[in-house]
Amino acid sequence: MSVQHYQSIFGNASIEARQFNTLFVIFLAVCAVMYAAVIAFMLVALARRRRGGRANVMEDGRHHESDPALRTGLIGWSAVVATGLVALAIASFVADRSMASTAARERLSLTVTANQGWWDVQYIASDNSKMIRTANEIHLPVGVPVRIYLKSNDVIHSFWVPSLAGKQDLIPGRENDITIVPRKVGLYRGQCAEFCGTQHAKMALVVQVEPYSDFIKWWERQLQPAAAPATPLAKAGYDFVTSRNCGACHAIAGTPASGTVGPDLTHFASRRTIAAGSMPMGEGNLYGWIADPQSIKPGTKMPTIGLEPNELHSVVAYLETLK
Amino acid sequence: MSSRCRASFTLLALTALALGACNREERHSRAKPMGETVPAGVSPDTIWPGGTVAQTLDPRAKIYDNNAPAISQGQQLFSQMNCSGCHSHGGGGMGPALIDDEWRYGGRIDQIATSIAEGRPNGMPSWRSKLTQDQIWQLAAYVRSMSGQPSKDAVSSRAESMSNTAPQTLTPREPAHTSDTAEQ
Amino acid sequence: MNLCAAAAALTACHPSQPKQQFGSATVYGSAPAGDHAVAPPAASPADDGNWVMPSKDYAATRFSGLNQVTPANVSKLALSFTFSTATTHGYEAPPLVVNGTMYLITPFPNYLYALDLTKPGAPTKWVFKPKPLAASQGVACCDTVNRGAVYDAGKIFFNTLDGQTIAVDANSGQQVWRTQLGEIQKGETITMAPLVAGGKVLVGNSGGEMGVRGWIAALDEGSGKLAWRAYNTGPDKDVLISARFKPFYASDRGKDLGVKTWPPEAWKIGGGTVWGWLSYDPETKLIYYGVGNPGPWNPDQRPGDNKWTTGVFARDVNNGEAVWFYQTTPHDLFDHDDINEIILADIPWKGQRRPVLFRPARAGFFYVHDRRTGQVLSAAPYGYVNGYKGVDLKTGMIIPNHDKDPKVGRVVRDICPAAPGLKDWNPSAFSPVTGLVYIPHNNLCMDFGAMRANYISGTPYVGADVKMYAGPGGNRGAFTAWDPIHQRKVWEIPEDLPLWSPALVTAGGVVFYGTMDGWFKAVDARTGKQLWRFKAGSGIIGQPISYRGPDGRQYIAFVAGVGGWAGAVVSAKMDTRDPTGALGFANAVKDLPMKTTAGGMLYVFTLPR
Amino acid sequence: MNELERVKAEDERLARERKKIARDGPKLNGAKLEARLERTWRRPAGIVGWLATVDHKEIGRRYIVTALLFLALGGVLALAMRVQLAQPDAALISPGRYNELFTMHGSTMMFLFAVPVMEGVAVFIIPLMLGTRSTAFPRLNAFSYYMYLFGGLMLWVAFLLNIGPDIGWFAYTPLSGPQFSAGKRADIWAQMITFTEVSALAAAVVLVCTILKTRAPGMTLARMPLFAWAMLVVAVMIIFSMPAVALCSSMLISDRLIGTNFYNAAEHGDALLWQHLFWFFGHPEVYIIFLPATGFVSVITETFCRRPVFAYPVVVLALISTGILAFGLWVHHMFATGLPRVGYSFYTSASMTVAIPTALQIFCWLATMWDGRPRFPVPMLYVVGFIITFVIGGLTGVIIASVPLDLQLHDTYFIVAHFHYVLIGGAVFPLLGILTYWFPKITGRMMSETLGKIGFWTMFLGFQLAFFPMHFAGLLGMPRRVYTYPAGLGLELPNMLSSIGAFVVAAAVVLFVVNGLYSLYRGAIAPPNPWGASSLEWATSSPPPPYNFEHIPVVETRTPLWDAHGELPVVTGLRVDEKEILLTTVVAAAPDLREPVPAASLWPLIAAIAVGVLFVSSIFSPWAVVFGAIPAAIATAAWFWPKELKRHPEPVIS
Repeated sequence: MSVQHYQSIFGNASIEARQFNTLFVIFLAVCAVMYAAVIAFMLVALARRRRGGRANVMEDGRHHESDPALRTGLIGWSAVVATGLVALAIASFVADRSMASTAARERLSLTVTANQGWWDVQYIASDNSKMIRTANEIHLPVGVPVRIYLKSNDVIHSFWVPSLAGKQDLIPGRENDITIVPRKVGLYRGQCAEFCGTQHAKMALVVQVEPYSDFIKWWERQLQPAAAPATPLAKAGYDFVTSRNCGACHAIAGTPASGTVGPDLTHFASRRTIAAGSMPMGEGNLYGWIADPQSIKPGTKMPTIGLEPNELHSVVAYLETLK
Repeated sequence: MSSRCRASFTLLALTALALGACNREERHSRAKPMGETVPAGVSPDTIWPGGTVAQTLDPRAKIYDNNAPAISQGQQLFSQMNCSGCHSHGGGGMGPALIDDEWRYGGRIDQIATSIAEGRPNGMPSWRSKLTQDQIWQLAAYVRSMSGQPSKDAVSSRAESMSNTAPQTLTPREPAHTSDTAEQ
Repeated sequence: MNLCAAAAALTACHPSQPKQQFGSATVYGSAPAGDHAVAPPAASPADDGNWVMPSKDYAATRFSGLNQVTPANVSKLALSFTFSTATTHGYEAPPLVVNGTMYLITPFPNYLYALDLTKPGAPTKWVFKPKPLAASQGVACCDTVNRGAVYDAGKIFFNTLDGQTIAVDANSGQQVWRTQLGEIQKGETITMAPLVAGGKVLVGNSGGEMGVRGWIAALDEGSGKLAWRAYNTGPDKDVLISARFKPFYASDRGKDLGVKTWPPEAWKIGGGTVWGWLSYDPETKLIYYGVGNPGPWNPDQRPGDNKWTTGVFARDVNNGEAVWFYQTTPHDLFDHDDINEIILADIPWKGQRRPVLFRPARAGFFYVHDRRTGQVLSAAPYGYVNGYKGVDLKTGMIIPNHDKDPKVGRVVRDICPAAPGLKDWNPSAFSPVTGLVYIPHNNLCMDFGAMRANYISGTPYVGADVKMYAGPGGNRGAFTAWDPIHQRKVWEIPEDLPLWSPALVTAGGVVFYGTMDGWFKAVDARTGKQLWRFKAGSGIIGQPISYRGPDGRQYIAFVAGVGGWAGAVVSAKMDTRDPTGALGFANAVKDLPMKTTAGGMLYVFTLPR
Repeated sequence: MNELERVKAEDERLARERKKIARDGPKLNGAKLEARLERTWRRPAGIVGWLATVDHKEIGRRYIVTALLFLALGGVLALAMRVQLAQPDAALISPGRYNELFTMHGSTMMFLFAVPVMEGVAVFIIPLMLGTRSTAFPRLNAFSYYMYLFGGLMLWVAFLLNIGPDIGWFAYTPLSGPQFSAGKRADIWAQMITFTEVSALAAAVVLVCTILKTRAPGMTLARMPLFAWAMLVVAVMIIFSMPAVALCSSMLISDRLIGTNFYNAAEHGDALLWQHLFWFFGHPEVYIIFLPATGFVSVITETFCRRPVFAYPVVVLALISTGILAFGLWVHHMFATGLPRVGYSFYTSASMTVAIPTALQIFCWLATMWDGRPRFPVPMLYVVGFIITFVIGGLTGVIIASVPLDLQLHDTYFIVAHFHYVLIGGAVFPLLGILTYWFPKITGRMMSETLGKIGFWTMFLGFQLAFFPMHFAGLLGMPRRVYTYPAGLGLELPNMLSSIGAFVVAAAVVLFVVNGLYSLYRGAIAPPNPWGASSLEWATSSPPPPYNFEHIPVVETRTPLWDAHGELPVVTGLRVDEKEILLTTVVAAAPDLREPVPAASLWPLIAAIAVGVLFVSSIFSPWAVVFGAIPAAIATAAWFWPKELKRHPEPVIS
């Protein structure tokens, strides 16, 4: 997968995206032809007087009849434009219907709930105890139709992973959904596409499309509660995270921290990004983020807590164990 | 030119309206944590052995009191940190009412912040280790707004939820109480 | 004050409130003639004139066998003595009377008073002050109440708000043992009255609104040591589910349903507390108890059936093993805890006598179960219900009304019954004489706005905005005499305010109950005709009792002290301008502060010589 | 004499005078007429006169100048945003400030520049084009301008005082609602809407009545200049669309101030209600901006091809059908909101259908060029630039009318590119052309052709550089309204190019302003009809006198100045000692009535101030609506106070 298709609408990574591409090419072709026709007409129109053609002007206040060819042209032009538009409308309608038809075949469903600045992700399972919760990162098995239910906890957001599908809004008080059939393994980035407040720009997510077996492995891994901290440093971090500020907003399965205000952190370190796609996961970025989130993502709901250096070391050490 | 005259006249009028706006609308994005110093004046008491002690208002009050974004953040924290579970939307329940004009531990913003940070003995938990000072003061600003203390222009009329109390933007402002008096 | 007056005036002229005569009975039929329900003799021995446990007997009848007071003479009842408990919070407990001594357990700070009934004016013998932690008041969801103490074998057992169970010598007032069971750090309190059965003191926790994990524990009666503890959520070994567990319905069978019917980890903070009433069948050595609501109220956060919440357990009293379970409302939507009283009875059923349970459930249905298996024999609504469509007797499942399903971010209106249910904790009384169950209950509907709840231990975990108001008819409460065999009302008294006091019925044929504006009422057990009433100094939510005094006369006693969930607007000095106060109850009782004030006074009546 | 006789005598005297009025008084002509008309129509002296004027030319000029100032301000904001976006992960502007910038940019451009400038041009030129001396309701016209000015000032003063709105020009609820927009920022925005909608409605009423009732005799609807047609359609569209936004912004204020639940989903309000109402206004708004520009294009094309616009009836029908179709498209802004999918198809079809009238208009202009003899002074260059640019915007519009495509492209930089192609290419280019074209009529001097040509090319190339790469930014996944973007998505190059282009566009605007200022003082003196155009505005001097025309012309063809051999036929018999205009019938423009024109008055200004105070203070208290209505009512009553009939025994006519 090429880098520039990471978030491009030409990523072509799902059946829907492929249909989009085909339709886009059709539209582009028709439009290009029309544009060429208009520009050619104009250039000729502007140029022909230079070559000394007879102009139908009103120099002496006398009316000339319009060129009859132009009247025919007008009728022809309207016919061409109307036909072109009807063709495009039909193409669009057909593509739309065929995208909608996949919705009936979903085999996996998950709920994405948007919050100002981040995405809450919950996978639905018929066995409720197999449901998993994560944030800002979605894993999808390749070739499996998946339905994503879209809800919002605060304002209107829009779920958009360009390489996989068009956008769909998440509107408080309403429930929308979108169905995707991923067809190419890869990593795709998406971003909130409806202005949602101060940190609209840094409200991203990544989607990992992977083979079914990997997906199941990932799911099982996600079901595991967080392991107990092994090192003394991580233990100190664990104590801080569960007894101080962090647990009031974040949940880590298997620990007393069960907050639902912020992203679930149970497998935080296994994710690819920090702060809803703001930065790649890594020790340095983690230090920066925990120490001073407000200067990395000004206006984020994550407060600058002001950890002492030893606290910061231990918290980062613990968070890194949350694979 | 007269158009400039007119413009500056309008400007003056609007400035007068908006003077309060400067702090009211300022978005404080706190990159650095606030200090935890609690100044000497936050006691809710009104009697001191050996004569009156001059109460000084915590300087942070000026940043948070009447500041619309702070009150709004506080409103969000009030429900996220489960304050509403005990105090409802100010009517009370497990905890005392907050929209009334009785303040067991003082109704000044710094006194409220102290109540939140330190807790109170009959069931109010201490939030000092769960919330940053910034958040505590945002909450205090909101709690104070519930009883109609700050300007109507800094509060919001309702939340996007079931309607509850009469809109703060319309309720009459309550007068300051004895315990509120401090050198502003 | 003006505001309150205005609020009261507003309620009074509310258009949906017709000008009907509250307090007088409508008769729908007559008590069943011939063969009717009786209490099982083992669980309901003949009355000895004492009142040793809140429910009167193991069958939970709240029936007094004394018959001096009759419909004919009840109007002559006169005040014998009074006693101030020095508390002003909701007083839900009954006085206990054991051999000439009366025991009173107050709300927080849970003082235990012993009054000497043999002396004029009943002077205080001793006071026991358990000194519970003050902070426990901050985690008690619905006022700092205590639902009673229990006497057995020379000891008084009671629970404190901060989660202790204490045994006190009934004569000396000296502590025998105390055991810490609940952790207020997690939001656990204990408000229930213990039950002593089979040498065990049975105690359960409160805190279903605080994200606790519900349990019931059995302490050794003599030593206070923990004998067993059964959780109501989580894996089978925690729930004490073993091979003996034979639920009647298939939906309750399976391994580790207490985990599998929850999202991961959610069962750990999923409620299912035991804060109501226990019954005990000495023949089978089974205890029966109801389990509280799952947490949080917002059902979106706990997809699944949420076993074993909002249901009834039958357990072996000796080792706690579960014998059967019935879930009244799987995946509870409206805080319909199932902790209400469970009355043991033997009834004629299709030609033979059957040992059954009566359960006027919070969800609005009067359940009759076979108490050996948990099978639902009948379930009919005893008031207005639109939150459910009925109960399917084949599957035993309640039929949901999906129009009323809560949705996050959208208020669902007009759900009946409201969160306190058609009837809350305040127990009914069952008279084997008339065969009727006397149900003091509410008639409240609600608007329910679900939202995401955040879990922070020791803080509320609710996730809903609620507003309650009077149901159809405009009466917020009703006192219903229910024929449990034919599943119909015999008579009903509409009451203006929600009914929050338990009922007492006597062999003399008189039923007693109190209202939140302070009226203590005596009505005819057969017709509901009001015979006598007395205005107490505070609203009544306490259990009335009847005992034979040392002088051989029949006494009637109760404590007036408004509070509890319904009366918190008064006892917690709430501001009723916020309709969502007290989890939405404030809206339903906006006028209460003008109708009563807080108090805590014992009143004892008897007939003049 | 007793009382009775005195009354009787007075009655008789009045009766005699009334008879005299019915007779023609002295006739004036030539210099005497000009002097007398000048005396009647000129504005009163001094600052009071300046403030009280109801001369449509002055009001139009003020409208245009004010709108151009707001254009400049909006442009500065755009530059600030482009500086921030030039590089990935830049931190020059905080996100909160950036949100204010794009909100102010969009709101300023849409509400304070694009619509008002079109109204301003129309207010200036329409009476001249129609051969009359004044607009209908000139005081309402003045009021309209003042409301616009106050609304704009309120928004910008608030912005400078750090109470600028930060909710986007579309202000979606619930983000703009009471919970998520603390303080008064959103209220400022909503009240700015109220100001501009009152202003636009007033201007629309003025224009509709002016166009339908004050045309020169003989100018039937079928002979009306295409710009007048365009403005007629636009004014009617304003009247139908503005109430929708008035409604939704008032409901927003009401939600925010008194806690109503119109947009509170929890209490069974609906966040989408806002979007429906807003776009029911917002989409026609685009055509309200674009249709006047098509009028400009028709005017310029006709003049510089020296041929009447080809297929005049087709163009008129295209204008009308666009005006109607524009009201059936609003849902195509809401394809991602999850409304029923099949219903969307209707809006796709409607959105594509609206391309047909536009395509026909384009054909007609090109046919006019084909059939005429085009010359290429600056205005015509802008028309060529318009066609090249706008058609791209129109075609991308067809692309995003398709639901599946829009779901990808919606709210990306592709859309930003699309509507800038439509609005700058489709409206600003023709506007710059028409301002160059009418500059001599407005100021009496010609704009510099050289500077104009340099300006055009700078503008044209700068525009393409700034906005063409945005298509690619959008396709590469860049959403709108982001204050920054990460490196590595391929967005660096298009954004850098756009930022450079933005500064080139800014340079072009500066050039245009420099040209304008230079020409205002140093430009060649303009003759009455410097371009040899056909319509009536060129039949009077440049700039026109306060009374516009010495005599009201009579129109016999669609291109009167080309068809009049020597002098235009005129109407006589209008009073010159009083302001008076001739009303004609709606369709045939047959002389109908002589209508007195209100004198200059301070009351429109005072009424605007009173209403402005009401609007601004109702941000803070609902009681302002009650108490603020009192001065507004007083001012309006004074404004409409019945005038004493002046009884000149001898009316003076021309």
